[in-house]
Amino acid sequence: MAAQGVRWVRTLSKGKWTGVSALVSGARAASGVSKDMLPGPYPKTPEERAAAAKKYNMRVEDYKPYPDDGMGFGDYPKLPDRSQHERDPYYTWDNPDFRRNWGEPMHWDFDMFTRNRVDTSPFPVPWHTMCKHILGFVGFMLFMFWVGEKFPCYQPVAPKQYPYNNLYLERGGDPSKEPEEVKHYEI
Amino acid sequence: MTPVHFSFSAAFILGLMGLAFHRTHLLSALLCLEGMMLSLFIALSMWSLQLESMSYATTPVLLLAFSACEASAGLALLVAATRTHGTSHLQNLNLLQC
Amino acid sequence: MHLATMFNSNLAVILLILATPLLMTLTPSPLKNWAIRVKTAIQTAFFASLFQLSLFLTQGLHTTTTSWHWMKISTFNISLSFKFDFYSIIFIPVALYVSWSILEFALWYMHADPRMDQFFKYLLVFLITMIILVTANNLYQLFIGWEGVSIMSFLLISWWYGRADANTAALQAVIYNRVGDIGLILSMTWFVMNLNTWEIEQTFSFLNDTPTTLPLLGLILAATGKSAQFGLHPWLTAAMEGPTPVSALLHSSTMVVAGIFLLIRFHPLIAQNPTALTICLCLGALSTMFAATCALTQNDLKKIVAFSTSSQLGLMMVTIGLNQPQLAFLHICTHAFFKAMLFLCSGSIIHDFKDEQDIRKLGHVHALLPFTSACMVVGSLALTGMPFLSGFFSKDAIIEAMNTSYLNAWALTLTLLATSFTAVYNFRITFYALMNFPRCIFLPPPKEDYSPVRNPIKRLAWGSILAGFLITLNCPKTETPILTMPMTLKLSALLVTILGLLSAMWLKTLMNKLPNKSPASNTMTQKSKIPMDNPAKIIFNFSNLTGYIPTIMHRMAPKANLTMGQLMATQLMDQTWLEISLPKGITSSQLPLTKLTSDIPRGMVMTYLTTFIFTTLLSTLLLILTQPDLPILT
Amino acid sequence: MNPYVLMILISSLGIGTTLTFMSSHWLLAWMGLEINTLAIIPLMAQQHHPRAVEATTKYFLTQATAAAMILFASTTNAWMTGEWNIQQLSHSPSTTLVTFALALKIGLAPMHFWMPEVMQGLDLTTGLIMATWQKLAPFAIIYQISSTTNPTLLTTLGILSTLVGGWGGLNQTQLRKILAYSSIAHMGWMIIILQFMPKLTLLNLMIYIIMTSAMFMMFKYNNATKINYLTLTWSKSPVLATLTMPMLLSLGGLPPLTGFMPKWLILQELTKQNLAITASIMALATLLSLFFYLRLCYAMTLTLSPNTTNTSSTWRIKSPQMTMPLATISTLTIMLLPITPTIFSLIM
Amino acid sequence: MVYLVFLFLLGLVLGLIAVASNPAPFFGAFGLVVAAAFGCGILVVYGGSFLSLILFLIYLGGMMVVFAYSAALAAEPYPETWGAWSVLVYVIVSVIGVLGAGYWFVGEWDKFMWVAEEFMELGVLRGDFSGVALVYDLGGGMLIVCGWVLLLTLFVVLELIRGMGRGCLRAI
Repeated sequence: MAAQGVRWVRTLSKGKWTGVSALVSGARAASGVSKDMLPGPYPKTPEERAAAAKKYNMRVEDYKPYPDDGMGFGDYPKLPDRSQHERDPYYTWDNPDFRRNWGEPMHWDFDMFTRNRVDTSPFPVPWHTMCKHILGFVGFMLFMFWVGEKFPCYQPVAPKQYPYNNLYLERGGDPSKEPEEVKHYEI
Repeated sequence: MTPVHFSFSAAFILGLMGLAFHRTHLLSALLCLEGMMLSLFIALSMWSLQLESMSYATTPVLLLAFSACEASAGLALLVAATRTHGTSHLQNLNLLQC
Repeated sequence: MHLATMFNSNLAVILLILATPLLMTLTPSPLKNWAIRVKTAIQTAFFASLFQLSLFLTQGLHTTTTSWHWMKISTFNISLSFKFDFYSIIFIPVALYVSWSILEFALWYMHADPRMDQFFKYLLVFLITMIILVTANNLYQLFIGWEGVSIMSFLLISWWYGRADANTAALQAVIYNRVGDIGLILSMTWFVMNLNTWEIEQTFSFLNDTPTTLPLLGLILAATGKSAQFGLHPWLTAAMEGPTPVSALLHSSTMVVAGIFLLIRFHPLIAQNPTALTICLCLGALSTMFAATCALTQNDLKKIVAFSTSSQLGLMMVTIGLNQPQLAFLHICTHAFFKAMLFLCSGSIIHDFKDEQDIRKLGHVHALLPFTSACMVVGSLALTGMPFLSGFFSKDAIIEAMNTSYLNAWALTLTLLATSFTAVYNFRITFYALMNFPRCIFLPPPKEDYSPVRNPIKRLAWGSILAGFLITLNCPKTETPILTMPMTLKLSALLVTILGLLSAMWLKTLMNKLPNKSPASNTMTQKSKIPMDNPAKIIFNFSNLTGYIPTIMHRMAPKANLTMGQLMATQLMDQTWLEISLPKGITSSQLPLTKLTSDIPRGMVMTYLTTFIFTTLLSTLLLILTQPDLPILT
Repeated sequence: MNPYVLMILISSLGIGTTLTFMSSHWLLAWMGLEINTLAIIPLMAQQHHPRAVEATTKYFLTQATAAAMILFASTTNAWMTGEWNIQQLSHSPSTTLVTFALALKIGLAPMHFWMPEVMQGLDLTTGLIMATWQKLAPFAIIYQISSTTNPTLLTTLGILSTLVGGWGGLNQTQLRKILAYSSIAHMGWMIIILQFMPKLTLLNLMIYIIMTSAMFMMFKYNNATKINYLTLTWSKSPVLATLTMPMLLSLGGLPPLTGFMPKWLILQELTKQNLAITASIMALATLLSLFFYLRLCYAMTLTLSPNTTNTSSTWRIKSPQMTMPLATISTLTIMLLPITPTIFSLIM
Repeated sequence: MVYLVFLFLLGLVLGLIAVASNPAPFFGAFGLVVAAAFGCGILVVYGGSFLSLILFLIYLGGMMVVFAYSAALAAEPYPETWGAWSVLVYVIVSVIGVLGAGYWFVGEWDKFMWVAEEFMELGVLRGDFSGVALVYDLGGGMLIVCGWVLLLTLFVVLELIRGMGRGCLRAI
C-alpha cells in the first residue's frame, strides 16, 4: 500500500494524469484482504493437518491448530505463548528487531508478545513467592504505619516549664516561705 | 346517495375492476377504460342537468374529446405493441421485470 | 525604570534568550555549532536570572503578574499569569545553572551523535517547559508545563529508539506519568467545579469549609507519578536507559521534583488537612526506605544513583508531610546540584570505560580519573549529609524537624533507616567503582582533561559545596525553628549516617572473608530459580529485584489488558456484534424484505392496478367505517 | 423523430404541466394531466423496440387509470358538495381517492410497481423527464389538496415508500431501476412532510429534481445503464467519476452536501410535531437507500472492470456531449447546503 | 317513468358488468355499446337530449368503427362469451357486489322522482343545447385546448404506429 502511495505521489508530481490510474489501483488494493490471505478451514484428517502444516512452514509434529470452536481461527497454528523477549538476542535473526526469521509462522497475538509488551521469560523467583513477598512487604508496612499512628513519637526538646515559680503554691508549697527563683534560661 | 349517483359510481368502479382484473387482451383493458369514461360522461352530464347549469353543459363534451384522444392513443399503442410483441396479450408485456 | 517592572520583565528576557536558538532553527540553512549556541543561551539566561534573584534578595520583592486573559467561560477565567515568589525565583537560577553545566557536558558526551542538534533542542524545550511549570500561577499554565516535561522526557528516554529497552523505558515513563496525570486532572476538575477558579492563590482563599481531601488526594497521586513515589516508582530507574545527560537533567534534578514542587505550591491547602499530611508522610517514608533498600544491592552504577534519587524524593515527600515546604524546597535545590554532579561523574566514567556500567567490573577509577573521582566523592558526601556540604543544610534540617515533631513513629524509623542506607550505598559506589584495582580492560586509557567534562563537573562541585549554605542563608524563615533540643536529637542524622557507614564497612570486611559466590548474579543468567532458603537471601532477592514490583506489574498488567483487548476485538466485536447482531443481523433481516419487494412486480400491469384498487377501496372503506357520519350516505 | 413533431410534443409536455399549475378547477387540471401523458407517450416509445413500447403501454394504462380516478373523485365531490375548486376538496372519500390516484401517478409505495419497470424501458433522457418533469404536475395538485388530506394516510404512504424504495433498490444492478427506487424513497420523504409543511415538500421536490437530473446526466454522459458500466467511468472522465461520489452521497442525504438539506429540515419539522418515532423510522429507512448509493460509489471508485483494459487514454477523447448543464447541476447537487437559509427564506 | 329510469340505470350497470367481466373483445365492445345506449336513455329521460345525441353519434358512430377494426386485429379463434366459466364468475361476483353496495349505500329511492317529473314534456329551450354552444363563446379557451389535444393525439398516433418494416404487422 505504501508502495502504491509512493507510486502515485511520484506520478502526480511529474504532472502527468496517469497518477489517477495508480490512485484507482491503489485504492483497490486498500479495499481489504483477499480470501487467500485468510486461514483455511479447520483440518480434520491427518492429510489435511499435514497440508496445513506445510502451508504454514511447520513440521507436522509441531503443528497444532486452534480448537474448532467457531471462533474462526480455521487452520491457523496455535503457537506457544512465548514472547520475543525470550529469544536469543545473539542469534542472527533475519529481522533482529522482532527476533524472527522470514517464513516463520507468526503467533496469532504476535503484537502482544513483542519485546516491549508482555514478557514471558522465566522468573528468577517463583511467581507466588514474589507475590507473597511483595504483598507481605506492603501489608507489613501498612500495619506498621497504623501502629505508628496509634503510638506517635514525640521527643520533648526541653523540660516542662510552668509559671508562678514552677507552680510553687499549687503544688502545696508553703505560702509563707519565699519560693526559690526558677530560671528557665542561662546566659 | 341517489340511485343515479350510485349507478354511475358503480359503473365506474366496475370499469376499474375490469381494467385491473383483465386477463388477456390489451383491447379489453382499453374497453374498460372507455367504459369508465362513459360513466364519467354520464356523471358530468347528469350533474349539469340536475343543477340546470348551462355553462357546465360543455364539460361532458370536452371530456368526450379527451377520452377519444385517450382511446386513440391506446389503440395506437395496441398496434405498436402488437407489432413489437407479435400479440396483444397483456401477459406478454413482461420484458421489464427484474 | 520602575523596579517591579524590571523584576517582572526579567522572565520575559530569560524566555526570549532561551527561545532564540529555537527561532534560529527556523532559518532555511542549518546553522553550524547550533548546540553550542544552546549552551551559551542557557548560560546567558542564567546570568540574566541572577538580576531577578538579586532584586529578590535585596529588596524582598515578590509579585504576581497577569499579562493576558487567555479565555473566559462565563465566570471562569483563565489568564496567562506568572508568579515570582521565593520558590520560582530561587529555582530558576538553580535550574539554569544545572542545565548549563549539563548541556556543556552533553556537548562532549553526545559529540558523536548525528542528531545532536535535535537532542539539544529537546533539552532546551524541556527547560522552557520546566520554567513555565515553576512560574505558573494557575493550574492551566502549570498543566502545560507539567505535560511538556512529560513529553520531552518520553522523547529523550527513547532517544536511542533502536533499542527495545529504551522504548520500554520510555513507555513506562509515559504510562506511569499518565496515571499521575489522572490525579492532577481530577484535582483541576474539582477546583473548577467547586471553586470556579484555577488560580492557585484563589483556591486558598475561596475555600471555606469545603472538604479538600479529594483534590488533595489527586494532587498527591500526581506527585506520586511525577516524583516516583512508592507504587509508581519503576519508571524512574527504567528511565536510566536514556543518555546520561538526560538522566542528570530530567530524572534527578529538575523534572522529577515537579511533583514535590506542585505539593509545595499547594502547601497552604495541605497544611489544613491532617489526612493529606499523614498520607504524604507515610508515602514519603515508604518510598525513601524502599528505594534505599533497592539501591543497596544494585550493581548498575546509574541505577544506584537513580535509586538514591528516588530515595531523596521520598525524603522530600516526608518533609511535605512534616508541614515544612520550605525545607523540602531547600532539599530540591541542594539535591539538584550534587545529584546532577553524580550523574555527570557516572557519565564520564561510563563513557571512558566504553559503556561499562557494572560497578563490579569498574575499579581503580580514583587513579585513572582523579578529578572525576574526587567530585564523585564530594557528591556522595553531600548526599549522605556530610556537615557543611550543601546536602547537610537541607537533610539535617529535615531530620531535625522530624525528630522534634509529633508524628508517626514508624515513618520516623523508616526515614532514619533510609538515611543510614544512604551512607551504605554511597560507600558501595565509592568502594567498588573508585577504589581497589581495575577489574576490566580499558583501552585506550581514559582521559578527563577535556574542558567540557571538567568545567561542568567543577561548577557543580562548587554548587554542591556552597549552594546549601548560600540558600539557607538567604532563605526567609516562615516558621519559627526549634531553637533548643537535646544533643542526641541534634546529632541524630549524623549518627545514623555514621552508623550506616560503619555497618557497610563491616559488611565489606565480612564479604572479603566469604567465598566469592554471589547468590543472585550468577544464577540469573542461567534462568533457573534462585534458592530462597534463608531470610538473608529472601531480603537480598527482594532488594536486588527491586521488590519484584516491575516483574509483577509489568507482566500482569499488559497481559491482562492485551488479552482483554484481543477478546473484545474478536469475541465481542467480531463474533457477536459484527457476525450476529449488527451487519449480519441486518442483512438477514433485510434480505427477505428486499426479495419480497423485488418479487412482487412480475412485470404485469395487473399487479399495479390490482394493488391500486385494493389499497384505494380498502382505505376508503376503512375511512367510511371509522367515520360513520360521513356525507357519503346522504 | 421529426423535429417539428418533437417540438409539438415537447411544448405539449410543457403546456400540460402548465395547465395543471394554473388551474384551480379539477377538470382543467385533469386535462393538463392528460395532455402531459399523451405528449410523453411518443417520446417514450420513440425507439420502437419492444421494451420501450411495453414501458409506454404500462405507463399509459396506469396514468390513464389514475387520471380517470382523479376525475371520478372530483365528480363525486362535485355531486356531494357542488364544488369544483381543487383547494376545496372537502368530501373525505373523494380526498382519499384523489390521494391514491395521485400516489399512483407519482409512484408512491403500494402503487409504485410501474415505476421501476417503466424507467427500465426508457432511454436516459426520457428517463430524466420521467423522473423529474412528470412529477411536477401531480405535485401541483398534491400541494393544493394538502390541507384536506388524511394525515394517517399520508404518513403511511410516506413511510412505506421510503422503506420500499430502500428495499427495492438493494437488489438492483440496473441503474435506471435504482434511480426509480431512489425516486420512490424521495417521494416518501415529500409526502410525509406534506401535512405539516407543504413548502418543505416543494423544497424537497426541487432538490430531488436537481440531484436526480445530475445523476441521469452523469449516466447519460457515460452511457451507463448497469452498475458494472460505472467501473469504466474513471477512464472516460476521471473528474466526473470523482464528482459522482459526492453526488451519490448527496442523493443519500449525507451532511455537507445538498441532499442533506431537505432531510434535515423535514426531520426537524417532524420532531417539532412530536413525531420523533416517525422521524427515526424515516431516517433509518434512508439508510437502506444509502446502502445502494454507497454500492454505486464503491463500484465506481474502488473497483476496476475486469473485462476491459485499464487504459486511461479514453478520457482524452473529447466528448461531443454538452457538459455545461451537467457541470452546473452537479455543482448544485454537491454544494447547495450552505445557502440553506436563503433557499428556505425564498420558499417560505 | 320511474320504472323506465330504473331500467336504464340497471342497463347501464349491466352493460359495464358485461364489459368488465372480461369476455372476448367482441363481446366487450358489444357490452360497451349496450351501456352507451342505456346511458343515452338516461340522459334523454333527464332532459339532456343534445348530450345524448352527441354520445350516441360519437360512440356508436365513430368509436365503434375503430373498435371493430381493433377487435378484428386481436381476433382469436374461440372467443369467450359470458357463458364461459371464468367470465361467469366475474359476472356473478360483480352482480352480487353491485347489489350489496346498492343495498348498503343507496338510501332514498324515492328521491330521484323529482328529476323525472320536471322534465316530463319536451321544452323549447334546452339547457344542454345552449350550454354546449357556450363552448364557442365563453369557453373559447377550452375549445383551443381541445383542438390542440386532438392535433397532439394525431401526432401521437402517427408517431406510435410509424415505422415500416418493424414487427409482424406491416402497413400494406
